[in-house]
Amino acid sequence: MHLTLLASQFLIGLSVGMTLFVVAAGLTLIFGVLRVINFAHGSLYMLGAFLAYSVASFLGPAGFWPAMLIAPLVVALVSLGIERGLLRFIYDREHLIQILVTYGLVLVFSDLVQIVWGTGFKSLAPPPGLAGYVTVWGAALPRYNLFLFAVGILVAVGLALFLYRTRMGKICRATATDREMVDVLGVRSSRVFAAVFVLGGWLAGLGGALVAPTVSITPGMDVTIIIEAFLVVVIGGLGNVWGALVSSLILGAGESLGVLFLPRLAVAWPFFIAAVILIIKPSGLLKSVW
Amino acid sequence: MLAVEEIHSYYGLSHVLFGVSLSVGEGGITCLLGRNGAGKTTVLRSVAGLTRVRSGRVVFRGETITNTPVHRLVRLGISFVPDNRRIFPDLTVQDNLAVAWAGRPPGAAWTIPMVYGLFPALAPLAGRPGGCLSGGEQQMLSIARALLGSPRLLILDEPTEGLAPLVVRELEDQIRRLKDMGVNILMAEQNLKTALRLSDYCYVLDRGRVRCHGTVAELGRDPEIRTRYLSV
Amino acid sequence: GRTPAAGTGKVLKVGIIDAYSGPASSYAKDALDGFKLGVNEVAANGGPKIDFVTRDDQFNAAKDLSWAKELVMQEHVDVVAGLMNSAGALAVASYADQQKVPFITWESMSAQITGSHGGKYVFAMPPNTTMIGNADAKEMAGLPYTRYWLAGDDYDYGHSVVNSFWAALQKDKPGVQKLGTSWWPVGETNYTPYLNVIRAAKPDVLFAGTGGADMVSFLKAVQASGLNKQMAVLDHTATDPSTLKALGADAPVGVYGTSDYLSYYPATNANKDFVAAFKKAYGHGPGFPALYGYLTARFLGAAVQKAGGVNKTKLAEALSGMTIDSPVGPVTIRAGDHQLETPMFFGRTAVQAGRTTLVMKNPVEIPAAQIMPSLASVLASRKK
Amino acid sequence: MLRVEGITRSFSGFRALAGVGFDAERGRVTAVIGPNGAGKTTLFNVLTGHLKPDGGRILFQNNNIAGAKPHQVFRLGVARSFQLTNVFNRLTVLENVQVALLSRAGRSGSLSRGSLSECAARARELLDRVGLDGWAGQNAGRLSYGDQKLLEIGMALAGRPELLLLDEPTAGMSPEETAATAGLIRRLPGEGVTVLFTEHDMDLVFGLADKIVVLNQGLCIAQGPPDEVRAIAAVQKAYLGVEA
Amino acid sequence: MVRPAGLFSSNAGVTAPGPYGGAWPSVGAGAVLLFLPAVLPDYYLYLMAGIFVAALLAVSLNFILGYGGLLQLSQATFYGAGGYAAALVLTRTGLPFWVVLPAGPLTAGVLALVTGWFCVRLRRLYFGMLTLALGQLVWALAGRWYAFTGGDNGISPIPLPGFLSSPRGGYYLALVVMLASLAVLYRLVRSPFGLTLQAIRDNPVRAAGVGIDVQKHQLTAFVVSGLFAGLAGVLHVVVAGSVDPSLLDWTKSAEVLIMLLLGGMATFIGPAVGAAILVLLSMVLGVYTGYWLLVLGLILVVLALFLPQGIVGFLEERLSEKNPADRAVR
Ligand SMILES: Nc1ncnc2c1ncn2[C@@H]1O[C@H](COP(=O)(O)OP(=O)(O)OP(=O)(O)O)[C@@H](O)[C@H]1O
Ligand SMILES: Nc1ncnc2c1ncn2[C@@H]1O[C@H](COP(=O)(O)OP(=O)(O)OP(=O)(O)O)[C@@H](O)[C@H]1O
Ligand SMILES: [Mg+2]
Ligand SMILES: [Mg+2]
Repeated sequence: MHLTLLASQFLIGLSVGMTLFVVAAGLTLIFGVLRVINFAHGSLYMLGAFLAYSVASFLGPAGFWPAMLIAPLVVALVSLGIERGLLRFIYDREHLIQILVTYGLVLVFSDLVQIVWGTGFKSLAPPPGLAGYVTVWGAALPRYNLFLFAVGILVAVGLALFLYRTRMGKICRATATDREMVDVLGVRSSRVFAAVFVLGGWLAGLGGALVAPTVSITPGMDVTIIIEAFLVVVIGGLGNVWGALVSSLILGAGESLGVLFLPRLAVAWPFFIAAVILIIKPSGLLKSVW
Repeated sequence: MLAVEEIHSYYGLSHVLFGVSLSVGEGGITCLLGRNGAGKTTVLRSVAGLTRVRSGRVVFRGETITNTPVHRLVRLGISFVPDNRRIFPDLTVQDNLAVAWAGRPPGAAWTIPMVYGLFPALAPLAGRPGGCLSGGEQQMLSIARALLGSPRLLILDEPTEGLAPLVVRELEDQIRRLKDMGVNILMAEQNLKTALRLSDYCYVLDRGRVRCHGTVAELGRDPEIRTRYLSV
Repeated sequence: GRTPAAGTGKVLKVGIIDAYSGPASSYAKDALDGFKLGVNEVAANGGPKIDFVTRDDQFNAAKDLSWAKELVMQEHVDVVAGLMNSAGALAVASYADQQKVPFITWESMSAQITGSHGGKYVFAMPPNTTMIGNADAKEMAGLPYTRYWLAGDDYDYGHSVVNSFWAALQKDKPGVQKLGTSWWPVGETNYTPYLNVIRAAKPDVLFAGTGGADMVSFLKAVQASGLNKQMAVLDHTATDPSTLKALGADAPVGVYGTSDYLSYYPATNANKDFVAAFKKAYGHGPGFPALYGYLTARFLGAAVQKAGGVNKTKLAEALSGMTIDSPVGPVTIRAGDHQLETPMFFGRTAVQAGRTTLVMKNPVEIPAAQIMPSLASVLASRKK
Repeated sequence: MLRVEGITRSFSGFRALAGVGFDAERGRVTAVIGPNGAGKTTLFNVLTGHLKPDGGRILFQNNNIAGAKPHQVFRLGVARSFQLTNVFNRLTVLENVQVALLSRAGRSGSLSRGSLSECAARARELLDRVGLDGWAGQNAGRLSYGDQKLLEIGMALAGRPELLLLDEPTAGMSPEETAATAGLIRRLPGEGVTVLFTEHDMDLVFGLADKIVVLNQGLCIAQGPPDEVRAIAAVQKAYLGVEA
Repeated sequence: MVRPAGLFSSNAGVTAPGPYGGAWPSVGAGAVLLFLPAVLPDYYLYLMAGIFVAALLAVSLNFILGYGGLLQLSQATFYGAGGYAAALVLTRTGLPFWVVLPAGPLTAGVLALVTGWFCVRLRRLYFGMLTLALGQLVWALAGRWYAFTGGDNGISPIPLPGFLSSPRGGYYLALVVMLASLAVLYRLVRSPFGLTLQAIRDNPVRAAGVGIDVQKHQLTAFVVSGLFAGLAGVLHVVVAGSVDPSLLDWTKSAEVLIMLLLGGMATFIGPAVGAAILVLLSMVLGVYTGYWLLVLGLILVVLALFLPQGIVGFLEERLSEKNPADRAVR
């Protein structure tokens, strides 16, 4: 009995971690290639959730899947606007200046979302096939969590293939270490930057759209995610997608098991885990691109 | 084929080049000499589009290319090998070349097998991350990448810096071979022996200005130049 | 600029501080709408004119206090109102009492506002956490459950509701058993790990103290993991229409909840009129914050009339012990501690034909008298 | 003066130093040469505490300093310059040297401004020596590569070192500056400074060194006076190339 | 020249402070400030006092961030620690106020010593994240320890001695403590210690190479910065009269960081000016618009794009451009 609880708790934790990974993957990708600390990533995530809500409620009962498709794409488009209109002017500025700009965007988005969508609570129902739960080891695992888990794995594999198998991925990795040199070799790094930012934004939007059926969609969900996503990115090794995967899973499983053993510390778990990892491995779990 | 006309360049507020003019003719190796901080790197970077030229012109094959975006220069036939080589450390040798291949201009003549042919030492290293190469290997890779742009003008910034003598020798041979293949070369070089052995024409820079220029033999006639810049 | 007449004139100036941005903003907006409705109604009935200014605190307590100081020192308001953030409400309550400016909270549910931080100038509209706990315990005592799991938001609201519920329940029904407790952070996005642990312990009842936007996520997790089919689930705000509306068909059926106020119950004329007027003004029905915003305006209107002006001390004195008619029947500001005596409603979520959202089925009204904390205990908490 | 015994150091499995041992004698100039990647810089990093050796001993004046922290090594009298320039970019050239002087005097933590002005004169002297006196007020980051290397030597000298390690001190310098730097190095033994340097410029190496240590693939393959080393076939093959 | 530079790596941007900047203007301004209460109404005194508190906090952050090059992302932890210490001493003990004043910074300093001990082993953003994680642990503790800290309800009201309970009293205390602290910090920055700290910021490896115990220096600077942040926390208690966990939260740290960037970290006084601007903006914009976050966000974006060196940094650059002699050696 206790063992099955442990196992199911662990499994749930992994599925929680996977959702975090989808968001953090975009963040670490942007960080790794553009060297921009994009605070507005959480805002894009929030935007993804709100857009998914709007699309789904516009289309009615069959709206879920189109929403999963359209919302991230719209967020990607918004990201393109941000990159072309703003970020590309500050790439060679100090990181703190980039933080300032993206933090400014966070503030702007938080009010914009409220202006556009109002203040009421919003929520989106999972599609019928993903509602309810399956019983695993005596635990009720929501189907939707399993779906998230699968999507997380897909994203991880997709990113791996992209970064290590495609030429574009190789160019991204090259740009990550030396942008000017990529230009010198005739590749337009500014396009690479734009593409990566859009991809990262798309992932943020996807993350937002994906969690929309499990949470209440509110202004403020940007702030909740961004700190945890940053913890993931840093303890995984800045810019390292695999690091982000590993640390998301550790955080997810750690928090979930924490609920079992030390429930009073739930608030502190992510920070506690992050602090312990950083003290043991001062430059993150896996190799950083820095 | 390349004419630099009275360029002035700055780093931030500091004025570094004061009206530098030079030209590179067809079919030779042109060398920039001068003490540290004379502005050699800055001249090369200005030509390669990496440092903004505030005034003056750079003309390449009849076309004004002042401050053209870097990636477009590759399309026009200018490739640049920077002084610190700038290999992508996480990418393998093969992938380093693949990135350059992605940036090649349409109709480029050089292929990856061809550059392996020129630098046979690189072939067995194809799968090794660039960051693990020795200095000499990195230099070869850096030139190999640049060649994939099929340049008409290859710009080399201190190609032999920090290389062991044996490697310097090999590199010289390869540069000479490139020249024979019709690649024009503009380079900065502090290793005088190498510079004197390779160059057809020299410019001596001093504090951001061209001090004098000529063939090695011509320059050697001025005793002051000879002792200050050419004596070994 | 302040004219000397303002202190004695008929125009009452109210400074409102609330969380107009962030996750809690929907409550703040609702309360403000109710307040505006009340202000118009007071004026329409020949009562005094009430002016107001609003300040957004972003749910930050430090901002609350600085806005309160701005409103008092710079805007020279006669009354400070609003405040959802408990920490902010407590700090502002102390400040207002000290400055002798009446302060009315219309959202914060901390029992300490009229308890340890109470005073002559401090007033609270919504049922506080003690009253909520009492109401829940009163009703649960009548049900056949004995094995409880207690859980809630890991902040004052959650802890206070849970503690007062448990204390009251133990009194009302000796022999109940506590199997364990869980505390989750405010803003938690995934309740599945918590519910899994609770489910494994097999209690009869999960009593949860969660509120606001998180309630939506919590109920989603309950629904997704079928917890409501395994045990009784009770949460104070589970039947709140703003939550159920967001959830739509995705809400768990049969969850117990108490409500401060429902637009569809009691089905009295007074309530119907209020709801109709609100709908006419804003296009949707009022939530519970709207009621307290509205009551605040009504009380203030009556107080100005009774005090014959806007003298702050006289206003505070007028408010103390005042009774007015309201959509939920006559309500009184208890003279001893300035906590509003207001009824609560208990019931379960259920599908209702013709509606896309669940409702509270067969609500039971719990009269204020049954849930108010004893005055003695409140006053005892004021002695440090 | 310095005795290195069996130093090993690996980077994730790759053995950069595979048991290096040699001596450097007091008041002499010793050169370490070897092909790119032989492990010279790694050796220097180990000697100055920037890297911890996996094994072996470093005896400096008969104390084992293997594994000591860089700042401790410096205070024992071992100073160095770096292969890639390494100065305090946003401090002025003068301040760069002042920082080193303060540290040597154990006054880095001092709060009195007096100590700053006290060391200013000495700092100018040092700048004068390395030929940077004209640049005192410039931000060090604005110096050219070669000048930064000179500044590095100046900072190293500020430590009044007994042992000075120079990692490719003249790489990137013009012949004229190379000659000046060579002159500087040549005078150091007379002031009681023992010098250990690496360089790929063979004229400089053979012109300056009293002793040459040859590294290849993390191993010391030869050591001795210049003429002896030049004659060794293995050295020629591994490093110098045919004609040298 | 674009170099692959990280946060505060040796080649990072150019806007970190040099060792010199003007102190005399601030002394002059201080004199004016002493006489302001004679003409200003209470609310403005309260506002000004709030600015002094924020200014001290921002300058304390700049000491470690701008001069020390350490990406402290959790300065509010020490601010809050100072505030809580003062609040607890005031509410739970009968000790006189002159004991409270040192209690705050002392607590913050000890906390800085403990957390800094772990943090200085890390570099750049890793350092930042560890400060953040540890800071949030402190925040979580303060927000949940109901019996001791009042949990998320915080502590209010806090009894203050009579002469401090008026806006005027708070104004004077904040002013005097801030000016004195700034003077001390300024001296520190220009001492050999400060110079060494800036050298470490530029290039820690090199600094170790010239015999500097990098971590010891960084830890010392971290503690000093924490001490002054704690002092600012005490002032907050005097000015505001309450404490709650939002004082310790990362959003507060972010706010301080913004103050610093607004004013510019290249100058000593810049962060203080940034603090004044942000405090005023938040109070003024908040009165006139419901969407003040949006406006503030836009202002930040525009400033970052056009005045990346901060407002004071920009002014200073302008002045020295006109007067190149300023750049000469001293
Ligand atoms: N990033 C920079 N910022 C400011 N000034 C710079 C920068 N880089 C170089 N300089 C200045 O520009 C001048 C020319 O430098 P450049 O690098 O072109 O010289 P160089 O001839 O290549 O020298 P070296 O032989 O040392 O490589 C030098 O005086 C140097 O101080
Ligand atoms: N931090 C590191 N991680 C992994 N490998 C390293 C590291 N530092 C050095 N190496 C490897 O160790 C070997 C020795 O490097 P080192 O820098 O000591 O060579 P060197 O003799 O100084 O060469 P050069 O003459 O080119 O400067 C090289 O193969 C290098 O790639
Ligand atoms: Mg150069
Ligand atoms: Mg080396």
